[in-house]
Amino acid sequence: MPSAIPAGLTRAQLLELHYFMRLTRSLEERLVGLHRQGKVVGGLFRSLGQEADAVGSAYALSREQGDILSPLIRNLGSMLVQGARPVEVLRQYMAKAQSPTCGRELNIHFNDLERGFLGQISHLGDMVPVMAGIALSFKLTRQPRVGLVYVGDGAMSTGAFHEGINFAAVQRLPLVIVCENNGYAYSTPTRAQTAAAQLMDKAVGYGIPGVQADGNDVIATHAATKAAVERARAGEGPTLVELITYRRKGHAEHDSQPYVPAGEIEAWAGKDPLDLHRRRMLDEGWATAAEITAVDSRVERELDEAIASCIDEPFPEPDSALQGVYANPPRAEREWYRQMPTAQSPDRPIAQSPNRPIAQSPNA
Amino acid sequence: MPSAIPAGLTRAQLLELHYFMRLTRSLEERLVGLHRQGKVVGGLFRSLGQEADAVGSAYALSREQGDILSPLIRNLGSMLVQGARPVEVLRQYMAKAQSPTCGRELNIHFNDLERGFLGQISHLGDMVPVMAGIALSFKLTRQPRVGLVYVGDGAMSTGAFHEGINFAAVQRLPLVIVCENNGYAYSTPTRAQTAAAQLMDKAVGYGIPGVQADGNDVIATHAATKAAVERARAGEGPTLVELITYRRKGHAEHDSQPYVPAGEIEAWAGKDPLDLHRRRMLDEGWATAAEITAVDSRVERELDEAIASCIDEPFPEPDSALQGVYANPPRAEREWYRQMPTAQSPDRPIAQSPNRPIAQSPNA
Amino acid sequence: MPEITYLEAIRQGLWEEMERDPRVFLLGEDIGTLGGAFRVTEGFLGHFGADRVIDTPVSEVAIVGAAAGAAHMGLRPVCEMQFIDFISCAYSILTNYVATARYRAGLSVPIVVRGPCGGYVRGGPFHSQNPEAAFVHTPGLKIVCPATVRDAKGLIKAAIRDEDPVLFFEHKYLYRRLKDDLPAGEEILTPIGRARVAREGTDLAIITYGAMVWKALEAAEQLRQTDRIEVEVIDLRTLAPLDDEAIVAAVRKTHRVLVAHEDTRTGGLAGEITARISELCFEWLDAPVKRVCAHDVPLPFAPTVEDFVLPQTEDLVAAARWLVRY
Amino acid sequence: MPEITYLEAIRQGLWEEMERDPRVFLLGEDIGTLGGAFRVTEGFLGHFGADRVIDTPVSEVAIVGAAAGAAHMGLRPVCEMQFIDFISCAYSILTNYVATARYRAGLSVPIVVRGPCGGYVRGGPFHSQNPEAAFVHTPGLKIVCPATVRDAKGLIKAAIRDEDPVLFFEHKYLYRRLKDDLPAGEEILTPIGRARVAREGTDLAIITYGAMVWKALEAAEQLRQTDRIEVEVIDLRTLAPLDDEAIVAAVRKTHRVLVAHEDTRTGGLAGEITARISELCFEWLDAPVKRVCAHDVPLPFAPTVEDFVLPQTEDLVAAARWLVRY
Ligand SMILES: Cc1ncc(C[n+]2csc(CCOP(=O)(O)OP(=O)(O)O)c2C)c(N)n1
Ligand SMILES: Cc1ncc(C[n+]2csc(CCOP(=O)(O)OP(=O)(O)O)c2C)c(N)n1
Ligand SMILES: [Mg+2]
Ligand SMILES: [Mg+2]
Repeated sequence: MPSAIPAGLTRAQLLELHYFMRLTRSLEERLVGLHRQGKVVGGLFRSLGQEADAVGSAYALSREQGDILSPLIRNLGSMLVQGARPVEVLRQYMAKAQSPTCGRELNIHFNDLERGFLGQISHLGDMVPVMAGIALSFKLTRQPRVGLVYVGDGAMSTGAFHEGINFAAVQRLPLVIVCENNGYAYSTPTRAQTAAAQLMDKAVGYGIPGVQADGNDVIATHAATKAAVERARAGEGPTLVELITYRRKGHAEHDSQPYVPAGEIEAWAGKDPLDLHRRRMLDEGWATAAEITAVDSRVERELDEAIASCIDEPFPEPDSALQGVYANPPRAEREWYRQMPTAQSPDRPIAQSPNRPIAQSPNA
Repeated sequence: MPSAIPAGLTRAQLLELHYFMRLTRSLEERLVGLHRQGKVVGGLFRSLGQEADAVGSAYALSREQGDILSPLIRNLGSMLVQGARPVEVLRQYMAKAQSPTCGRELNIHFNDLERGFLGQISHLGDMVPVMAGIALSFKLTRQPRVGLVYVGDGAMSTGAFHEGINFAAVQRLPLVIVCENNGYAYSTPTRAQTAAAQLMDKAVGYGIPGVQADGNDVIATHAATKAAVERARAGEGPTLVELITYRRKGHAEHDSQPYVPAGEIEAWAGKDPLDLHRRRMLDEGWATAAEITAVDSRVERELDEAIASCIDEPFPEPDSALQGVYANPPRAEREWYRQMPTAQSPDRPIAQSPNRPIAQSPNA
Repeated sequence: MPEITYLEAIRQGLWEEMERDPRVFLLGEDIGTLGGAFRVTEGFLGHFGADRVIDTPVSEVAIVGAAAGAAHMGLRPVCEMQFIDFISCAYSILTNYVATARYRAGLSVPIVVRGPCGGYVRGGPFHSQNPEAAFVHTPGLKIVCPATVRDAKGLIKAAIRDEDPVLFFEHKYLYRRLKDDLPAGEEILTPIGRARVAREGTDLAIITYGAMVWKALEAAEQLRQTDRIEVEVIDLRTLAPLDDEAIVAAVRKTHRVLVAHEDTRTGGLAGEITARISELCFEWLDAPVKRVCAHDVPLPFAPTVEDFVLPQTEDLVAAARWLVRY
Repeated sequence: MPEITYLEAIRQGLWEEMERDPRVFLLGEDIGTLGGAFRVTEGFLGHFGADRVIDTPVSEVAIVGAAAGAAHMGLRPVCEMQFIDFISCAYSILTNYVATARYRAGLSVPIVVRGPCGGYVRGGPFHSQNPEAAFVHTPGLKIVCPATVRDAKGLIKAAIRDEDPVLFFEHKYLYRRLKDDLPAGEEILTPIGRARVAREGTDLAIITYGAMVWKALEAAEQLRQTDRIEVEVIDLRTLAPLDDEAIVAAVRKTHRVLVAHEDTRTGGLAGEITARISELCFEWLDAPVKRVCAHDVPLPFAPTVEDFVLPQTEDLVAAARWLVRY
């Protein structure tokens, strides 16, 4: 007989967690392929080994109640949980006209507040105050909704993080701050980022609870985040949730990680979150091998379809770039040099003498 | 027989602490008078009730070894300890040509790195990373010098504070961060500034020690800071020292403190740092009333002289304002409209026709 | 028709918009109990409550970021910078997050960021700034700068109603010095993006904004009396987007232009305006466009040096004479 | 004479100055073990040690602030911004603290802040910026922007030796695409504040800087071949302080001027240059000064839209033809 499932999860949910982790990983793997084919524009960012932290934490939000999260570059999984579709991600990476940002922004920098995700900008830390503002709107309008924002071990060093989390704490906003401690910010190890013994210690200075969980254990990340979400929804304010995990790939696809000590990546590969979850489900009798395989096949099928449906789509029309800087005016001016050859010298009489003092001009 | 003096202080030093506190208070009182006479240009900031925190902490630095501090607006006392002269402060407040900043900056925003103080700028928080840089220079050049930077309960909410203290902590720089918790940032009480139970808790998140002391007890502020300075000098990195005190006057002279609960100011007036220190010196037999009175008279005499020596000095010459934006060029350009009437239209032939299409001009 | 100050006009505009639209709320440092460093929001906390008048920590990035997030969700935040000089702390989030949100992500950010700007008040280098140049450069932001009591009210109301982020720079020199009668019943709304002819003239135009409008008007009056020169004064009111039509009309009418502002010359807005004139109506110029701006130094504190660095009425007079004689 | 890249020139410049002057040290994100995101400081940590090549947290304010403090004490810090887009985070401390330190307090701040700027690389809105306009506006800062391999080396060395704070914007499009032979023995120092005539011509001048210099040269060549138009190309090299003499000389020689840059038009540096031309040599103009700049939108990512928004060689050609026919 299978043992009881922790964290109030059902068998179906465990399989769903697996689905989202598998989908994250396979989607990124497909992107690697597309990158090699030259189909991806710009850099490619991987979350290999971190799927449990993104998926488990996002899964703790309530989509019915309209919770909203803001992911970082390694939280593709969290967006998928909130309903982002692989084809959207593919279009973003390939800079397609039909991508959610019309080819204006990169990779997973896109959003849908209806589905509950707000895309990041590159400037680390900024999403913390912005998500504090979203949580503030929940509080001011008395809606029982929760916001969740991801920060990396690196992003926590930014001033924006500090101002945002402090504001959320002092205002007791329904905001969960998930810190993904994946060991590195680009090449910088966490010990060169902060002298704090553990990142959850930063909670103390903001007067909010800090908790820690194994970031590679999807049930643990889920449970830790869920408690924080419930606290937030109950009006008790923010929690800082540190998820300890590891970035097994480089900062971006081009990074060969020369700065990583030998053996470190391999050690963490032994704690792969997908393997762990699969093994546990099988060991505990929460799922059968066939069920898991069925999920895996579904993922691959979905990705096949998603890629096929968008790979040949065009880039955006050039002058679509002029739309939408402001609500009003809705369109930016086309520069004069692009209005050639119709552009004319304005109301200038043909024989008008130039205003140069001819007698003095050395080149006259 | 007098009891033993704590914190390794001598009788002479106790009197000196009194001198600096008295000098701070009387200088500010003189400034109030000058302000009422219309002699002070701009706002006037008081540290009434906070003299012990500024003086005691600065006194923990070594002037022989070349320690450097950066004060905030309420740390006049710390600058006096480092050797700033009352006449400099007076000139600053009266915007005199001979003021240390030649009338360019306000109040105690001036500096002398030789004597060991670096003036703040108005933007709160910025001095923390700058002082981290000064401490970094000590570390890189292997000098046993220490930096000290003051932050208020308000300034601690800035991103600059966070980035600066974190950098200092992770680099183990010889920097002491003194947090003056005086209950308010302008009108904002500390509980609306942060949810942290106490400001020293913020040290935890930076992995450095946090300590607390009674900010109105000059011996306590001295002792707490001294331990932190010694730690820094020994290469053990930064300490956050929280000094608990109270701002008995308004944010600036014009602020009537409508936001302060009744009785609060009076309660703190009962813990006046000058009174406390004087009473203790007398009670413990560390000083005689005559000695203390002599110090007080000396202060008033010095201030009389200082005021007399500068009160009639002129403002700076107008065009002195053009000097010194860059090392090179040393002088900014005088604007063309101030070069009248000698300014001429450049090499323009007198009868030159303008370049306007005359035929089309509605006003020709 | 009671006479009110420029400051009171802003206060009234905020108040009316908060009464009209429950989505409008305020956030900033010391705006609640204290009513703001200049008392612009005095009485708001009592009337609208702590949910709509939020005292924040000393955190300009949090103020602007939180406003942006709340605006995404349909609210209408108005942020106060205690002095506009501290908007520099929020420069990154304003130019990178707020300004681009609609363009890159289809997100609305109807926020207003307002605060006291400007010099002539012995504020020194960090309480006298004019930060418009740093933001005019950023597509996605609108910037307004009222010179009159009427526009102070009309523009704050229009800014709050605008769907785009608006920076509202109010000149602290004018706060209590400038007074005017405003009709009590009428709803005052000044359209964003439209300049105003502050004085008609034919010999020369001074294009300017903010407190400098009053110096230009003073100079114009003086020039009429002493030199019989008729000066047109254009009060831009909106700095982004600029009102090209009004600029061109003034050039076509007068053929001689001074562009004046209190901000330093190099990289200031006057350069942009000069370039637009060159591009749009070069042939209509009888003389070079000249700038009257502050000297290129940080603003010093002492009266003598502050007055030297900043452009004064006499400078406009001298410059105008030069230009008319050109 | 080995051929080296623009990136290698910066690397050599840094290296030589660190060898020459023990006060020079580097700080930035990932500059040590990794050698920087673009490997500009590859090998420096091993050679100079961890005291002179400091990996910092992700904290641009701390990087700049700490550099300023160390500079006060006589050191010569060189800060790296991983992408120059993140210099916006340090906007306040740079414009308020660093830029004013000498003026208000007599403090020296001989720091360099360098990093990769610029587009044409599919970097999207936050990895392609050209931040010069926001800083040109601030008295107290110097700004350089090398276009050539030689100046990349000569300017980084000059910047480090300068007594004033210098922002050094290196164009990432040029990093590995641009190559040149540099004499091995000679010490290369490019004077700050001096522009360069990149190509002589008599019919029209294109005043520009950075990567756009190469587009201007391309356009010039094309215009010679197809239209027999001789274009002078001015490479400003230093953006603050501007080289007025070089600008005026080009106007006097050609009477027709395009000011071009990759940054957006409104509030960009081209406006300032146009205004200076108007002020300094209006009579020498046979046509309005025209600007060729990016469209006033955040820089979008996809190739089609990025290429549309940014000025291209053909745009310079079209604009030049228009101007010559004027
Ligand atoms: C303000 C800012 N400075 C620098 C960068 C450049 N940068 C991009 S990602 C990164 C490291 C981020 O590390 P972390 O926050 O730990 O996230 P991770 O990549 O590990 O998921 C850096 C420094 C940035 N994006 N924003
Ligand atoms: C970045 C920034 N934002 C706002 C201000 C305006 N301001 C000046 S003093 C002050 C309050 C400071 O409080 P605190 O740090 O506690 O110092 P205290 O006045 O109590 O000594 C504020 C908000 C500022 N100077 N800098
Ligand atoms: Mg990380
Ligand atoms: Mg305080």
